[in-house]
Amino acid sequence: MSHLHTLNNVELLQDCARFLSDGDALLLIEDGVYCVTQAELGQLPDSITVYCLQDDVDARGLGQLAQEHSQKIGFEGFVGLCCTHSKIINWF
Amino acid sequence: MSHLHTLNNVELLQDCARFLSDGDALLLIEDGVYCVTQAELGQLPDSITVYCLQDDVDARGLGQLAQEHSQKIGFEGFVGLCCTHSKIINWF
Amino acid sequence: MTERQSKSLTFISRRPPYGSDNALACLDLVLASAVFEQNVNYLFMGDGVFQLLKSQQSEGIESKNVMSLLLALPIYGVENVFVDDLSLHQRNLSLEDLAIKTTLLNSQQVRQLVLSADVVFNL
Amino acid sequence: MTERQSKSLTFISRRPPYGSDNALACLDLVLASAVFEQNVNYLFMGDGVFQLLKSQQSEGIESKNVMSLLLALPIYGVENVFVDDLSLHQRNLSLEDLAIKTTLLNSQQVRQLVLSADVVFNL
Amino acid sequence: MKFTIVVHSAPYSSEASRTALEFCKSVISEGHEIYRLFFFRDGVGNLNKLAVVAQDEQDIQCQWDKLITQNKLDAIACVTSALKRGVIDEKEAQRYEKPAFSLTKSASIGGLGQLVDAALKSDRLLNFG
Amino acid sequence: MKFTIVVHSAPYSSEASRTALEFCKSVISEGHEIYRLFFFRDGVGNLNKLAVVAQDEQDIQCQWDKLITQNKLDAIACVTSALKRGVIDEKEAQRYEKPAFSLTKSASIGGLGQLVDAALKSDRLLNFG
Repeated sequence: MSHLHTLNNVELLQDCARFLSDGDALLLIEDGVYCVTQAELGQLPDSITVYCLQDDVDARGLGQLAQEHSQKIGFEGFVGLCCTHSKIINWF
Repeated sequence: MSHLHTLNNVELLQDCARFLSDGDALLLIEDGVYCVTQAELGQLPDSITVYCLQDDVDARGLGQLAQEHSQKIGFEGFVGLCCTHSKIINWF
Repeated sequence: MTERQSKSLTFISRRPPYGSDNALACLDLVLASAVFEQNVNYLFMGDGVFQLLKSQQSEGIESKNVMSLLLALPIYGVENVFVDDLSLHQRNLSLEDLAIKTTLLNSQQVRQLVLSADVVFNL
Repeated sequence: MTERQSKSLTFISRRPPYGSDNALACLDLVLASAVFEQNVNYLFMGDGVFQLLKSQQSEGIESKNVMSLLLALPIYGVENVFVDDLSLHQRNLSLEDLAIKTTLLNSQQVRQLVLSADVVFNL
Repeated sequence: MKFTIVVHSAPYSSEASRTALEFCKSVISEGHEIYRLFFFRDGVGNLNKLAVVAQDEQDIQCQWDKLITQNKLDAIACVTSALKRGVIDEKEAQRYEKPAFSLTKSASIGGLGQLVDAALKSDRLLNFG
Repeated sequence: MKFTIVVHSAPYSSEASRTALEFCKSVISEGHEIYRLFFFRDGVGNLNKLAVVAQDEQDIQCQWDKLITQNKLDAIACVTSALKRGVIDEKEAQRYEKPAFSLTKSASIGGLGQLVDAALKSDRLLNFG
């Protein structure tokens, strides 16, 4: 079964990317949402779904960019992703 | 008068380097001593003196590398550098 | 040098607005300094430039809105607000993306600002 | 899946030994897990590989010696200790620089180790 | 599903404890179970009952306290983390002859074994820091 | 020379408060003056008198307390940082009806103005975080 990775720091994206597999979800939270300003995010395979925590995106004024590079979700969506993926790896 | 910069995080070396001037001292403390493993440290102009906090170097097993790229000092030396430089800028 | 009546205080704010308390701590310190009517300079560089972005809506994370607080700086007499051009450039940002009116400084000017200060707070 | 008797726990230690409490926190958790006689895997990657360096003398900073603590892992039954080859390579380090006996893993093996675990602690 | 949540960061200095708090609220409102909350390292600061928070700020400690109490959650402060940070309960205060205690009554002090136990018995484990 | 030292980090989770402590000891032993110690943000945790530290670990809070007391230093905990982290003195405990207080007696609570004052009146200012 696929995995959910959460990430709250842009500098960890490279390390995290080594462990992303087909069907995995990457959820950007807190300062991790600044990943939407990074070219590296666009270079992930299409088989990885990228999500952003809506409240964190809105706080930082990144709505437009986040929309282009990710799907915005709330905490209910976050809990849902935890259930539909067999394991969670938190990058912080 | 010249300045003393302290730095405790390798990732800040690039930002710090923008402010280093002839006669300045760069003191690596805590995890900043890992800068001795970085090529960037060797690229600083000779007019910048690089110091390392002895206890932090020894704890991390970096004695050899630190000797090649910096002067080891103790806390008394640290206080001395504060006195001989007109201002201290702490990078953390 | 001790007990000098006026000193220039320069604040470098290098962190994004909400993930840590660095941005708000720096701002609080700038405002406290303004009360002393010192020569206060406020420089945004590195990820600190994200504090200046338009359209920050922080109600969702129940935090003070850093952009709104920065907009109020002139009320407190803080007029010397600067942004590092290189940091904007590295993040593909321009002055048009910013809500806060600042003076754009090139690398040489940023250097000069920091090196000429009496005291530097670097957060 | 709930209440399963045995699970594999994989610990990724990514920080250097003394600047923060990450390294010691991860180690404490590894030792606590070993008591439960679970399948414990301990992987050093990123700056975490600095924990394995020879000649650490931490008396001067009045901290526990991370290297010495790691040397004692076999006593606690922690045998599966791995290091990421890429992280060593990026830091110009080789197995000869390390005080701790570990199994060198290539990127594919590191990936497999982490992805096959039931629970991952990533510090 | 059974969740265990580990909090590694202090409130106010990082956003992580608030994220953990909101996540826990949603776990419950979505009908799942929280097997254990484990406060590790600086995270023990979330359980300090002496905190006084200004009206215009979110009172993180108070919200954790409410969440734990209202849902009768099992909330543990890691003993080695808590004691050296001055987050102690009544028993520890007596044992070490400290004049007061600071751990909220809704939580208790425990060892890392309780985190490992939770990792083994939960369906999902998340770390926030 | 007159030094002011600002501590931004909590003890134990980062090495910075220990570095600050050792630096302060050397400032004094080298014959200089400490104008003020200012504990800001998570740094207020260094002044928590309820901490209980194991024998095999350095007791950072105890060492700050000794240094401040023996040298009669002016040590300030930033009020906005301290209150929300549960580091409060007797007066604040009474005002906010808290059952106990946790700030060491050797330090006092103060505002950021006291840090700005120190920046203006000291010859050298250092930040540790």
